[in-house]
Amino acid sequence: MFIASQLMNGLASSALLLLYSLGVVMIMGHMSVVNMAHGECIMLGAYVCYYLYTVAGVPYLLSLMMSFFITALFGAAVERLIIRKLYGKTAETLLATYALSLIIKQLVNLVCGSELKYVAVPFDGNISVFGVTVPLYNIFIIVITAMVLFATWLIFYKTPFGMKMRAATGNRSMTECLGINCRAVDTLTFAYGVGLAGFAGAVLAPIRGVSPFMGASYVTDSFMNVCVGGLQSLPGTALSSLLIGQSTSILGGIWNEVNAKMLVFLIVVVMIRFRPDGLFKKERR
Amino acid sequence: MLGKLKKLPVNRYIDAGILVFLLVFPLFANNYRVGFMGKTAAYMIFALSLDLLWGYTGLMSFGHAVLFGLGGYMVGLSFTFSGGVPDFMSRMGITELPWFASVLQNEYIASLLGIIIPGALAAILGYFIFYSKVKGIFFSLITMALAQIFETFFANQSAITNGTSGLGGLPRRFFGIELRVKPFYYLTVGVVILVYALCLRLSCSRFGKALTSIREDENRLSFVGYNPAKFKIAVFAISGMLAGLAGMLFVPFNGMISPTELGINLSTSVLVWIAIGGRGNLTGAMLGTLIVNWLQTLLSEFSADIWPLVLGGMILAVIFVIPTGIVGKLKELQYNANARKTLREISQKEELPNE
Amino acid sequence: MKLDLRKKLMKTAAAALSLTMAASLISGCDKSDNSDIKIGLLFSKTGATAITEECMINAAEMAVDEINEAGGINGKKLTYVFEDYATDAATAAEKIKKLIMQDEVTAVVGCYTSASRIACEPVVEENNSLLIYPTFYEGEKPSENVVYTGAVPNQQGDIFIPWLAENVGKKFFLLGTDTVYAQLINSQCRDALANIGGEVVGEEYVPNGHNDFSTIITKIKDADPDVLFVNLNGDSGVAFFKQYKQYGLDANTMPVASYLLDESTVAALGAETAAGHYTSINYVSTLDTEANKSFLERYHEKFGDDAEMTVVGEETYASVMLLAQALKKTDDYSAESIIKAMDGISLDAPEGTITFDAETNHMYLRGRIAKVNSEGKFEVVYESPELIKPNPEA
Amino acid sequence: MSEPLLRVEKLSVEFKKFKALTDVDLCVNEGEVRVVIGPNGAGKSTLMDLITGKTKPTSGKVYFRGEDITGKEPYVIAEKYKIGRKFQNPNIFNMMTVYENIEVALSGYNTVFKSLFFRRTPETRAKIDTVLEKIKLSGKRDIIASSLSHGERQWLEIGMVIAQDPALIILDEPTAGMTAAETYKTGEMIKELLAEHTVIVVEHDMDFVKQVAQIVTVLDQGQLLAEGTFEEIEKDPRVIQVYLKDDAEQ
Repeated sequence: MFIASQLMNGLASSALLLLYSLGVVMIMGHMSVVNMAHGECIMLGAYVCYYLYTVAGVPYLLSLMMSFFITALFGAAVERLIIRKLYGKTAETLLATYALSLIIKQLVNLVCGSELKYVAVPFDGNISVFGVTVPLYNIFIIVITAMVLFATWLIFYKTPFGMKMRAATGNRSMTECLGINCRAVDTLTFAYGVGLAGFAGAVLAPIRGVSPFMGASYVTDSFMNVCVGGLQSLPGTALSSLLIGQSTSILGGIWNEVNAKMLVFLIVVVMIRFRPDGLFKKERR
Repeated sequence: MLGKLKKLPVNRYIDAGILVFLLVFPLFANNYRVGFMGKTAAYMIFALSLDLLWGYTGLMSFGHAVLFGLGGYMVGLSFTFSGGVPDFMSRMGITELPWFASVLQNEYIASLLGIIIPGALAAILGYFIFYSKVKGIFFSLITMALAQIFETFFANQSAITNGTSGLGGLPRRFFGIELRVKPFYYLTVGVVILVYALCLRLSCSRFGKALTSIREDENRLSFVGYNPAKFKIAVFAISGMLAGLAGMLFVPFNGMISPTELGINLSTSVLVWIAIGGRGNLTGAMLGTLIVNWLQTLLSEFSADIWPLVLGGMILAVIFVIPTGIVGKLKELQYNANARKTLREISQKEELPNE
Repeated sequence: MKLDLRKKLMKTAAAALSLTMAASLISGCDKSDNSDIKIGLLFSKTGATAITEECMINAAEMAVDEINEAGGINGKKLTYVFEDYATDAATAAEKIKKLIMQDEVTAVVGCYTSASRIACEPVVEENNSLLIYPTFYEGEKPSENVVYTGAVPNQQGDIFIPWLAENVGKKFFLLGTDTVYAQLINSQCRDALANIGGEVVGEEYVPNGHNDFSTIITKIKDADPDVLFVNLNGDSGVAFFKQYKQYGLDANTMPVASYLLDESTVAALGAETAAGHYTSINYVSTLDTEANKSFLERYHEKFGDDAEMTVVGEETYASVMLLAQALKKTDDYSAESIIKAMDGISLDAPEGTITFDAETNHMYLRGRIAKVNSEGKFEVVYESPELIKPNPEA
Repeated sequence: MSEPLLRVEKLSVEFKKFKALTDVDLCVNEGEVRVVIGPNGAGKSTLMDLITGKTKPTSGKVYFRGEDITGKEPYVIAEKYKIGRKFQNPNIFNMMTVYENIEVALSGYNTVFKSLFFRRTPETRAKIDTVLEKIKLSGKRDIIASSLSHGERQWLEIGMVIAQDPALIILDEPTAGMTAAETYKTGEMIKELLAEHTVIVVEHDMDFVKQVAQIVTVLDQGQLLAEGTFEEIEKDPRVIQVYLKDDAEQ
């Protein structure tokens, strides 16, 4: 019973991890940009959700969608103004996005205040199956993550935009030659990645604290997760989320949270050393 | 003709300026300011150590504070254990010191360990990372994870490290020498000068040239007959030792050490200092540290709220306006002026016989 | 436009840099005006605990204003210098040095986190200055240069644990952030339970900033305790309470008892989630006394109706008042004589009359147990008949 | 005949089932100047990559002075066996000065320890000066490499190879992308080199090949097509066919 509960918990944690890592897959995997402000993008999504859902009384699902679009819009602006000029310069991008994270954090702090914001849990309650209690919101998380994953996969592999995007990451100059507007593709990809982060923030808002500093706890986790998954690969990241989420959950269950977190972290570091291309990536020349 | 280019680069004048500034500073400042400047001087050593790694070799470490903090913790633990079981331990019901305490109680050994352990950790990590051909961004990500692990680890070993509260009440001692603020300040400045001289010597040596070549094109270097991995491990270890030394000098001024001193925040901050000052020329690391830290205290005395905005703005301004940093830009200007002259002279010479 | 901004930033940077250099030269000058008494306030305006400390800053400002309105200290005006330590212990030590050595303040009221206090203590001791620490905390061997106005664990736990065991149940589950504070109060709880025949059915610690409690909650369900004794920092606490409710745990059958459940946490949780849980503390804002009502009225008038008042805010207010009373009694503003002057003062604070304990530099406080009601307000369910003597080294 | 300087035996390499090189044999004697030609994609650069350790072969062996150097790391091949290589696109350290570029390449101080205690002695200075003379960049010794012209960058790289004291020099299209004047200067420079070193040159320019080659090796589609003196190769029908085909396509 305990194990069954832990597996369900692990599944929900995995889904959350995947949800807030998806944006990183887009931005780090496909654009080779390490967005140090990823946590702040999550935070912005959570704030948009707070203002729409708690303050303005907009229905939750609509607030979720709005969080996505508003943060995506913000992402597009950031790409146009800052990231665009820094492609190929890893160090500069890291520093610029770090600067961005400082600025966003402090602006939100000054404008919205530093206190934790209250966001009610939209699907309150739980169901019990054979003695395993599963909160409805956890089920919602799992379902919505699956949907977002599926939607992203569709966009990736089944639409002309996805094809262009994959082409752009594969071979830039070649893609330019084919008459594809790489700049527009870049902007859209970045905006989509940031939008996903904002969406994740809105999903996190009801069950986690919403504050200007909330982003920090998600950044390294999502970077590590995407590294394990193999940077560009959606199924890889999904699998690694499952692996990390479940192992943290089970180790935490039989041991304790502190040690579980550290052990998983160490394993990830060692893994990156031996398979820098990710766990699930085939050997390439 | 060559004389003009061989003139002293502009950054050496700035170095001299910083040095003079550090030396005369206590004559005009109160003890609080001197203590603050001492911390900044320790940070300068730290920044110099990272400049070797990032500025020269192109390895952007996001966990350099781990090495700095380890150095600090070695002396911090040594002082804490020197008086027997510390208060925080006895309150948790611990009556005996851990096994390694007897080693750390010896101040000299602890001080040596403060240099050796960060160096060794860097070397071991380097061995793992550089021989596996982990590339640029992964080095940053692994070191970032390292900072996270160590911060969590030190925060959670509360029975030994007093957790997030850290070790407090640490004296101003360095290798057994206990001094008042100003003398200790001069001791620190002395170490800064030594470290600076060492870094200068390293960067001008063949070793330094090899490091720069690694930054420029690691593969090409291996075709000239160097093993880049060994060089990277060596510079990481040297940089680690210097970072540990910086931590050991920082702690006495700070009076305490806590897990934030080995976390991601400090690691990122020091990268920012170097970026603003200009990387790969030592001067930039020192100047950046000085400017950013001064600005920070000064602005926070007016309004604490605007500092993150100012810092963020400064970073963006540097990246877009002077990507090579303050000192880098100055060097560029000087070089361009001199190069233009030289090239003009060469072309004049070549044209003459043709006419 | 963008370029302008850049230029402006550069100019600001350049101006600030030259200012820096200038400041370093004049910083040796004595700027203080002898007719005023200057104190330092040291709290976080930025950083992780800025949320909690906002109320402390407000309360301190209000106290200073009220003292001056009432004629100051023996005719002298009380002024303050504020410094932000950004929830960082090293910064706290740095800033208190600045307050003492550069601003030459008479005393400093400040610090919220234990880390910041521990960092500041050596500084005040070295400079023989005075720090008044207005936060409930884990207790320690009192420093001769620090006055502690907050509650120590025995002033909370001595009444709390027995009351819970008697009125709620004897099976406890202990959960806390992995800090010395949580470990200490949990061990005190364990001892107290052992004395009254209660039992601990589980004990868990999570890292700082941890926010996924599904595993812990599963363990809790397995252990089936009567009381959850939970002390989680900041947003960890909020995440825990929300997930607690998600998993169908019920405050009626398994309430949470926490020292860290305060008004701002309740606001972030919503009344529905927070209702039914307990805290033990010397002050809650809903305290039904004339002194408190008038205090809150003045506070809300000054900082708006939305401004929360919490125990640390009230303690900060009391700290400044205590300091002012002591300063009135002495002409010598050394730490030693100020503390000596505090001896015998009984202070009419919003929480009622409290007295200074010269033996420990702490305060005798009244213990209270409060429960969150369905409207999200604290209701005092028990009050200790006597002031409880502080025992900081328990 | 005694052991040749470089002996390549049945060297093959595959990338994802694409056979870039199949069973190539090659012998280069001490003091020889060997030219390797072939149409685009014939595997010339791949062969050089295999010799210098940049790529590991799927099968086959590379012997240098009779020692097996197959699959050794590039720095071992460069340092221990003294094989120097100039790449097709000038591959120099852009942000370093001309002088520093040569100094780094200088042989004999390539371990961490030696490099730490390296001092500029009059001998090393003299040696660097000689190299700079040879590549005609003495006047620009303190110029940062990135601001050199394309031709000068090629020369600088040649200079780096010379500074290595190589026993074997591999030159990958040394005159590609140069102006006529630069090509002439380069030709002079290389002729000087040829007189003193064993060299393998990959080249397209037939005039140049005719000028320097003792033996020409022709590669096509990853296989050895022909080998012989320039005159023999010129008349070989297979070679003509390959080159005609190539021309026709262009």
